[in-house]
Amino acid sequence: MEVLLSVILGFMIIGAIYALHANDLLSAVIAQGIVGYGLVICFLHLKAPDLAIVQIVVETITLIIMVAVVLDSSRKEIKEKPGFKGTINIIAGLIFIGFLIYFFYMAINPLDTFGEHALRMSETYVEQGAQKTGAANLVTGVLWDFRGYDTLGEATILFTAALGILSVLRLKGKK
Amino acid sequence: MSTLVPLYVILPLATAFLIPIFGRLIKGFEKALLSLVLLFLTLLSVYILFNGIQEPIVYAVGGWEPVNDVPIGIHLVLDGLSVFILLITSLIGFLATFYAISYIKKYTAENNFYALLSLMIAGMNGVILTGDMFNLYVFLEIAVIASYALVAFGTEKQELEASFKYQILGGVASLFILFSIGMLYWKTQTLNMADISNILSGKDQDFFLLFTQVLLIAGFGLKAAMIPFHAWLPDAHSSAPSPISAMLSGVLIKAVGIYAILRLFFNLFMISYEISIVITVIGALSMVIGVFLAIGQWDLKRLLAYHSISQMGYVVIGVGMGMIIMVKGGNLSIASLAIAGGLFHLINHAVFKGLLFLNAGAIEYVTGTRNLKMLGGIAKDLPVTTSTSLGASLSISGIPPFNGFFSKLIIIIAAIKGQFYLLAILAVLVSIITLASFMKFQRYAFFNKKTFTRKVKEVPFTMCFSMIVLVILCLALSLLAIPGVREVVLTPAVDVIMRTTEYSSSIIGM
Amino acid sequence: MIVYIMCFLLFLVGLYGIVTRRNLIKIVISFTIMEFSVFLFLVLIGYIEGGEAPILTKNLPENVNFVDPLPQAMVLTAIVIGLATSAMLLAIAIRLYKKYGTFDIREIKNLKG
Amino acid sequence: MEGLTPIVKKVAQLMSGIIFVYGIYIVVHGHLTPGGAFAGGIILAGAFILLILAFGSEVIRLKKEETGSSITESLSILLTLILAIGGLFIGTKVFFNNYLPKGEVGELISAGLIPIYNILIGIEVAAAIITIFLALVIFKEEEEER
Repeated sequence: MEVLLSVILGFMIIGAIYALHANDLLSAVIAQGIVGYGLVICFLHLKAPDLAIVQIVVETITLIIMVAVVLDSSRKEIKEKPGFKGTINIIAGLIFIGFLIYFFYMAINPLDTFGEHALRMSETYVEQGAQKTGAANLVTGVLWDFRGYDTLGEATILFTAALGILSVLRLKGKK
Repeated sequence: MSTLVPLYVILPLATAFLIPIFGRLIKGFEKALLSLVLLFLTLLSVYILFNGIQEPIVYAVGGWEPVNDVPIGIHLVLDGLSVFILLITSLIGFLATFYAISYIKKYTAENNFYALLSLMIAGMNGVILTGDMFNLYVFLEIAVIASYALVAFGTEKQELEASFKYQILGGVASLFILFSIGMLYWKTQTLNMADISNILSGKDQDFFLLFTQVLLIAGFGLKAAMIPFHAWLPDAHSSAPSPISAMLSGVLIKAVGIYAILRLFFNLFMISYEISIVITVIGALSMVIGVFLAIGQWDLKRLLAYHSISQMGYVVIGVGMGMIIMVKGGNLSIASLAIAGGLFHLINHAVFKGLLFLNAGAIEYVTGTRNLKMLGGIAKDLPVTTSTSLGASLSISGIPPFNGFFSKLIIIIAAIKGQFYLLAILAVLVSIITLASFMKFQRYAFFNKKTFTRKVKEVPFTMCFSMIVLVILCLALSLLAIPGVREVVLTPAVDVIMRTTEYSSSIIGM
Repeated sequence: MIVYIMCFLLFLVGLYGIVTRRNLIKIVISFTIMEFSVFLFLVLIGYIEGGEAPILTKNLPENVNFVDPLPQAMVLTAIVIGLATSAMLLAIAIRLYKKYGTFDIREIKNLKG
Repeated sequence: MEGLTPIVKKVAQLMSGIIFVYGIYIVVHGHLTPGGAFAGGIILAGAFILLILAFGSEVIRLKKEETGSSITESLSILLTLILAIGGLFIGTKVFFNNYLPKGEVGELISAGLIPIYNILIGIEVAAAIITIFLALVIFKEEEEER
């Protein structure tokens, strides 16, 4: 299982790097789709069907909006010539990324490895979840009953985003 | 008492949801409703504060009792520290809303403004009250997304660009926080803060904790606009409408930034020597660099924004010194003095920085410009604005009768007692430079000889009312220095911090 | 262990994109890539070898252990937060494009004057 | 905004009905099968967006629809909050308490308040995404006119 996920993650990383370096904005947005739909496949393999559905639909809506934005503009990105200064940046970036990954590896080494995950708080969610909330889908049981306050906050975020976009996109801001 | 705890979040949320429906039908509905709600919340927090809080009130949302003493639901925790910060948010929130009643007439879509403001306050109250890590992230996002939209409310070029930069940096900080929540969940398999601190209290300071703490400092440091992460603050605060910059500078960076750092690094993690050094150094850097950046500014709001960074530096060195003394096991009375000084400066800064931004808004409302070079000689025509901004400038630069002096004095005394002589010297130096910078502001804005081109008349009543109330608070808060009054307001908050991690075992006991 | 490191690598690619890219849309894209890597990291933590999806269907064997539902609930909330944030970012990016005529940060900086 | 060719219009007409019914199924069966308020809500919004893209319409009608969806959005999340506050007065007197009877696990009417929350928040999410999409479309239309 871990090998399969690593392969998909490899493709996602390649897609991400292409998305950053693509000259045409439209192909950058499509490359971002690789990462999004790759995530859907990972969710399916990690036994998370709820997330797979939400991720597919959210990724489609984001792609629709992004393509609409990009098609409306000049699709060429202004390329600066990667002179000497560019290579210095890339080398410095790689060294920095190498250090961070080493620190991350040092941090997660003592923790339990992939697949062995002890339950503590979600022990009751799994055992008594159905009986306490009555929902067959445990994730919905956790979302709406054990942590319903979170999900109210979550719906408020969409409400805030809708209001925010309405107020940002109005034509005349000041009288 | 405990059934009142969720009101802090329910009422602003209910206002936000009612406004789009009734805002169009009843004229002025949203202004009255939000002001009343915030006034009620201010009185509620004053009542709870003076009623005295010894034991933290734990409110289990959804009524989920812990199963074999593992807490499963989300718990709201109200204790000395959170009531103190809630008082600041609702007080400054009420005054900013009242101020905005006539200020916002310059903008279109007033309903959206009030709905987003009530959502921002609901988010901040949610962050202050929560006892659950992921819930902290969700309500942090509500407060921050509402503030992104409010920064770009005027839809001018500069405001949109400032809001975009603020959103990207804020989003990266939120992802750092979510990443560290994932790491904490991986190690402790639970999201309840008290539970996490119980599990972590046994372990020693291994590399995992250091990595997570660095991520959290980066995340919340950016929300609190500490020095390495302050890039977004001057643009965001100077381009937002003035009542919003008063809320951002006075309250948001405190409730979402400083409060979260205090809660995590005192009550969640074991206080460790490296983290206390990092926090104090960041505080000192912000204090010094903030004021040097502020000297060369000619745009009024950018000057005030840079001063916010340096004043927050005072709060952070106060708290950082307390942490160092506690870690080294030094004299606890000095540590509590330093932390009391930090918290006292927190509320003082909320009051006088809010007032300064409201003054800047009044000047902009009347003259239409924020550039100090073009202002001058409007002291005679704007009596209220001039007097209130004089009071605020004196209190920010620490002149005796005003509250700024007392809180800076406490911090400097604690620094000298705790043998932090460098910090004491820096604090005095920065205070002098702040005085110089605000004298420049006063002279160019009000008392310069060359008069402003056209006749200006005084700002409407609602703006004057808020400014006058704030200047009275600037004087009233200096009473907090007297030990008698301080026992009621500051000491419960300081106790919560001083009791550090065994504070959480008392919550689990609930 | 390798999966977590690759997930963190994706996070760093996104961070690299935000720091170095000049184009607004590229910055929004790298921001969404960073988000995806954090979501994947959270779900990777909750995975249990041989566990079932946390849905109680009719024909389940007796003692089946489920995958941890808590990180899934967290990520479901975080995905919709990600949608809200990217929608806000794109709205402001369109507005900036209409005002400045370009998506490039350097040009916006010197046009700002 | 001008619509697309008649073939696309006909296909969109057929597709959006199916997508709409599928979205309702996902929302209503949220507590039984994977999916729920968020997934179903966005699918409902997708059906509506498909119609707008295919048929297009003038700005005035879009503006009316935008205010309509903004009001639906506030109404449905207000109802959710009222239901959650209802928990303060019924059952164990606590905010967000599931006070309706839980029923039998596999059934459609089973998880107390959860299906009602799912439906209300499904409507709210759909209305929010539609408001966002309409705001973007109206902005582009008005920008062209100027």
